[in-house]
Amino acid sequence: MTTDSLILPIALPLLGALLATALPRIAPLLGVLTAALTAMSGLWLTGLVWVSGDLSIVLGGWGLPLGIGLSADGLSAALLAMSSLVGLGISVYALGYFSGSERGLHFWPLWLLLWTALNGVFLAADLFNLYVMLELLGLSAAALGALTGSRDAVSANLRYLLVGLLGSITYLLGVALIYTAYGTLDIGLLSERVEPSALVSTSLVLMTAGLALKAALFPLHFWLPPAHANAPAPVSAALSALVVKAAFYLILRLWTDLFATITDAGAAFILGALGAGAILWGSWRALRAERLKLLAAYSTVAQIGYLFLFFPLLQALPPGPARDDLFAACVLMAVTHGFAKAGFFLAAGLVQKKAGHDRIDELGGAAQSMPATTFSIALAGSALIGLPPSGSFIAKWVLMQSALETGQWWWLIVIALGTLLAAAYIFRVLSRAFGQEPTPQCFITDARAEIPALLLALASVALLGLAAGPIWSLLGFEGVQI
Amino acid sequence: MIAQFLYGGAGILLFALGLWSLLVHAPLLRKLIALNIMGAGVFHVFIAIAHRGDALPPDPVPHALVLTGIVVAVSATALALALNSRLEQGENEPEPASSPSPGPRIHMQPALSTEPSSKGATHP
Amino acid sequence: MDLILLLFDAVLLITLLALALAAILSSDPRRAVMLFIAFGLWLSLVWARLGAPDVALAEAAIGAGIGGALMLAAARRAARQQTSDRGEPS
Amino acid sequence: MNRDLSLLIGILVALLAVVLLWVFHSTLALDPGQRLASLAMERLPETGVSNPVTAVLLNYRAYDTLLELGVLLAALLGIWSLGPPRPGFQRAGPALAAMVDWVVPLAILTGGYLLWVGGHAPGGAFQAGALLGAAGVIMRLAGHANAGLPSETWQRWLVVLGAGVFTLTGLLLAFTGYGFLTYPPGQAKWLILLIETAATLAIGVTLAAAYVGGRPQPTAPPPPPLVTSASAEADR
Amino acid sequence: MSQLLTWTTLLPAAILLSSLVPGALIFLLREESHVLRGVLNMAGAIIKLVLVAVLIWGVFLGVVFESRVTIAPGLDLVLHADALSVLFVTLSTVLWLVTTIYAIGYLEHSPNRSRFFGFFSLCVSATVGIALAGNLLTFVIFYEILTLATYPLVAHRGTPDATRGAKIYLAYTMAGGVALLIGAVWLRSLTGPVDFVEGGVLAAMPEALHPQLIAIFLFLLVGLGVKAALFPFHGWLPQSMVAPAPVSSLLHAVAVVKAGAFGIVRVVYDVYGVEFASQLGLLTILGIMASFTIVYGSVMALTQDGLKKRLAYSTVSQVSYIALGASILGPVATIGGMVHLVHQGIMKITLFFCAGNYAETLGVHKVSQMDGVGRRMPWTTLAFSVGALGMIGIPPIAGFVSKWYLGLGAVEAGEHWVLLILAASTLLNAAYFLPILYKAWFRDPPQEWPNEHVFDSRFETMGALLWPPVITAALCIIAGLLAAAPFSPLEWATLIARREYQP
Repeated sequence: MTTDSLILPIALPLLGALLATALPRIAPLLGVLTAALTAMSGLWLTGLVWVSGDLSIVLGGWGLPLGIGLSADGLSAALLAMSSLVGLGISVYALGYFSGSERGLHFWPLWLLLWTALNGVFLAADLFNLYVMLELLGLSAAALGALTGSRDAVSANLRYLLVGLLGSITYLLGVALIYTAYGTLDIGLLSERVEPSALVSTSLVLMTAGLALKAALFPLHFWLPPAHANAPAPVSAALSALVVKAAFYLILRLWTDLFATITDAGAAFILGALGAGAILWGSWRALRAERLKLLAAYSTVAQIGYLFLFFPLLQALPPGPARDDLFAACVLMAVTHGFAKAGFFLAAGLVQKKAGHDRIDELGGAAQSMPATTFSIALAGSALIGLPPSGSFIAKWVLMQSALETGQWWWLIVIALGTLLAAAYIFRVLSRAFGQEPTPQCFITDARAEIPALLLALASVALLGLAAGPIWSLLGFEGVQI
Repeated sequence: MIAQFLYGGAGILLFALGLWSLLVHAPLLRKLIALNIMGAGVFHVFIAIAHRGDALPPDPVPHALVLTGIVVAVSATALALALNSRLEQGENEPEPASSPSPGPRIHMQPALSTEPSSKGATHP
Repeated sequence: MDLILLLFDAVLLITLLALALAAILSSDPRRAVMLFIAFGLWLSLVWARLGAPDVALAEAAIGAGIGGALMLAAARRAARQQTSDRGEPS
Repeated sequence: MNRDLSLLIGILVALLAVVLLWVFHSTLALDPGQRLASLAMERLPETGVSNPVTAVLLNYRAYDTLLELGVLLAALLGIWSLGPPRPGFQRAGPALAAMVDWVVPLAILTGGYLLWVGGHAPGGAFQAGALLGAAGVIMRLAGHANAGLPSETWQRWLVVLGAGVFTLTGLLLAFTGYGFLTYPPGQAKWLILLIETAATLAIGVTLAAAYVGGRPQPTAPPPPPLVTSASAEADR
Repeated sequence: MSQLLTWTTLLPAAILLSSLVPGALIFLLREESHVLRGVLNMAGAIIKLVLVAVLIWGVFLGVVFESRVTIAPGLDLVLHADALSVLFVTLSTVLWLVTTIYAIGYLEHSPNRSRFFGFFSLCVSATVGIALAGNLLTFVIFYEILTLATYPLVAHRGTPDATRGAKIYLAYTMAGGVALLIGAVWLRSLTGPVDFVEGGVLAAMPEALHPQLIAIFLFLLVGLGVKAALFPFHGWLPQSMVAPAPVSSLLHAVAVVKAGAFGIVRVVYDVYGVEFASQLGLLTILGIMASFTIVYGSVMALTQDGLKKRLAYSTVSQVSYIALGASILGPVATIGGMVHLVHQGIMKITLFFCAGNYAETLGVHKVSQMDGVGRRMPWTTLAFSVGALGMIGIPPIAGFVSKWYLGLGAVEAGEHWVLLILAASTLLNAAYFLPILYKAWFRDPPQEWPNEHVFDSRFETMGALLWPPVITAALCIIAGLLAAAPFSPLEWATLIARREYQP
């Protein structure tokens, strides 16, 4: 039975995508139905991993070296659960956002293919299979991004596609070199056989460079803001919250699983430094962005920077409860950012739809007239800044604590500056909501669109803020018991 | 073994050649050709390491990988060309009024501009 | 005997790299695509030599064939674009 | 892109190439390492096909091929989502028009042969699909607006056929206890053939539709009858 | 909630939720449902008052109340009620009840009231959270939530200078929040979970860590100093006077400012321990900053013509009394500081209520316009006088008691220069309060008030606006006269000091 539960999160959305392609008239209905089923299967799998620990199977019944393995450990289960919930929220939101428009028909099949690729990436345990998944992810994301058809959207997504291809090919060269030396593609087998050598470090550099390009790490982030800002709201929510996260997940998987014995402090420091650059540059550009969605896109670049700060610290800490805490905090930060950014983009889409534009300086009326949307922007914003009631506050607390314990105190300055800059650009948006215009009579104005955004933002704040314990137990750590 | 290195080396040279062209040349078509050549280079490396001398039959697994890779590369090229043609189509007609995000066209770096080199690229 | 084989391999590879270099350096879109198609076909020849007939066939049919055709259409449009620009500067 | 910047990039890329070459050489010098070849070869009979590449493609690593069909579909959907095909479509000259009459059936026939022979000799779904696609391309060049493809609904079902059959077979096998994409020993050959046929059709239609380059138009006007060579000359 | 769900573990959480739940519900209310909103507000306030009464009785008997939620392994959200937290909880609960009545009256016809009262209840829950916080992590969490909850209240009116004031407020408190976070994380990395224990936990730290502990104290002081309006970080307080009167009265006289002062007291007594703090020389730093702020605040108050600005600067100086009390080694000074926490609260809130009344009824915003106010609004001005005299330290009003104990404690600890500071500030208080009283009582009123509203109530202004200041003025007098009575603020402060200084 467990083998089926591992394959369902991939087969269901793929089947849904195929049906949505074949029957365009009822694509929205099919889309939401498949979304519900996929979300359920994702959460069911996370439950299984919670109960019985890591799950892994080999497809085709040929045993490891030949067949392709699928595995779900704590890390992938946590991200799978996040992507299921965020995906469900996006699907319900998209039902309202695209209702009636002809573009909606194209959205659903591509969105379900993207979801398939996402679940595929989280569950894959084979390097070449990851390449195919990354390509499917990149292609469907680029196609979805260009859905609006405007000049900016098409040129931004063309550039995104080219950058994605460059990233995948570089990654593939890394895989080729690994296959040359060790003759197998399975991550599990490789992590046992790999020992430090020139080839392995070169392939690590190549694979990390390719994935960093796809994860928009600092100097290679130039393609992200225009692509995410010009996409329709549900698409940019999916891009920022999920697609970029998948590339980061892979780097984390490679650095802590496959190349655990290879990575040294210097390489990890470079990743950390690039992350710090991303935080400062992303937050600075977000502060100066004129449009709300551009601000959100640059804030994604900054948040990805935070995630990369974990690498030098993970490298410095010896395996033990402290390192488990840090790893769990990294997962918590990734999951919280997923919820918060999805909520933020969905709400921003609503504001844009209502106001007709999303120039921040003239958003007063719209923000005022939609209290629920502004409230979800506030909640999601507080999670992006990392203010207390949110999960990212706890992750930041553990991150800062480990930075001090490992003596790498300089990351603290970066985090402090990043928090202040983030507070500046989030509250620059929120201060627009306090104008003189009278607020409408009730809190929720457009239920079908506002509820998903509100729930996603709420999840990042209340749920993860006060109950982050499950992340630890999902990863199988019992945490620091002094 | 010498043949493997010879061919594999050619694949790596192709990869490097494609990378250089991608970073240097601006027009989209040349970028696409560069990307395809890089892809061909990597596939060539796979095929080279699959070759186990003329006596033994070659290793089928890299062959299957390359086959899949070729199809993936062609589909990506098709999508890129379609996006580009849509871009050119959009160039001579006025922007379709119906697009839901008619925000003022902030100064967007045209897609065909030079691909900033991967070191310290800063988006203007 | 294997000296001649080595020579043959060397010739194959040098032509391959020459074709790739030519395809990259030519500025005229149509010429570049033509050279790229030639490169694709030559690559399938090299792979046939390396004992990979399936992949050679696929590269010839898909890589050079369909990919080449798509690019050729794009190249013709790009060329017409350039002539129309140079013809009557809009 | 001024001269010296491209030179600098050239030097850096050359450096990267040298490092890669050196690393590649050092690993090959070690030992060629036990690749998967020997293992794949010895278990070939159980896969139901004798061509090792098809065995890997459709049996050992069938999951990859399934997703690769997904990639193909994603690309096509992306192309279709960008709107109708380009207006710049001229009718072809007579030479090509004449050639179409025998090249297209030949391509389809060879495609079928390749599909069948894929089981035991070089060939298979992708090559056959490519040939079908090529046939579509030639028809498009010869004047058919929709490259000989049926109406939109048909195209949508055909395009989805490949991955659909693949997934459904996999799920069926999973629920009947064998495991996702684990073929029962007996029927492996027939299942693979079924999947390959569906995949060929799907790939052929997808590649042709991709060449058309836009959403299929509802009723494409059939090309005008062949005019005499004189008037064809006139309107070139 | 892994441990037994007895009432001792549920009470602190219930107190917190008693304002959080109504707040959340009010957010969702429609704008016109005034009655329901009023009922929810009052119900929340009264329930909390009852619960706090039970809490006082329990803590007096020595019962330990603690509700602990494990957010993540090693990171616990702890609500622990000890003597010090009860003092602050009682203060904020009583004054929240009074201010809610005042706010309902004050915002009679203004828009966005659901939003206002929602954030108002959220803010009080944060204040209660700060009071009941059992460890440094919980304190930091509620400290930041307070910032989040007060920002919309300061920017409530939506006028350009309201948003500007809110922006300045945010800049200061965010920077302070980050400093506090760094200090807390640094301390946590040195000592593990930092639970507040009467008498402090850091006394046993090894010698080598002392320089780090001093640096940590500076970070914490900066973080807490922003909200406690210590000298260099007080800039936001006068700017955020643009907020409506109930906001500036509850928040800037009780909740926000007291949270900072309370934090300083917590850190000095329950984290470092007062002997260890003085050994490290931290008390002298605190003492110097506090004294300078006292004098600086009073001097600046002299120069302000705006009534609320003057009260704001007076708050800046008054709050530093608490810090001064904490910085003097000795139980009597501690009592003085603690009791001033309560006394300053009730006195300052009276003054802000009266300022709100003047603005709302007569349109009087400036001290120069206050001629003859006493005749027109005798009851309000009487309450204002009680508050003002209390601030100066005239017996029998509460202010005198705390200044007396502070002076006594200073003498006992041999810090005679503190007497100088107290005397100087008393004179300055008199200098900026007495002219107002003189103008209000002995000058004849102008022919026509700037913006007079005539309310159809028997008294000078609307009932909901009049009674709160009168009640709090009465409280000031009772706290002063019956200081020695059981359960008076003074008695409770003595209880705290006894527990802090026990061997």
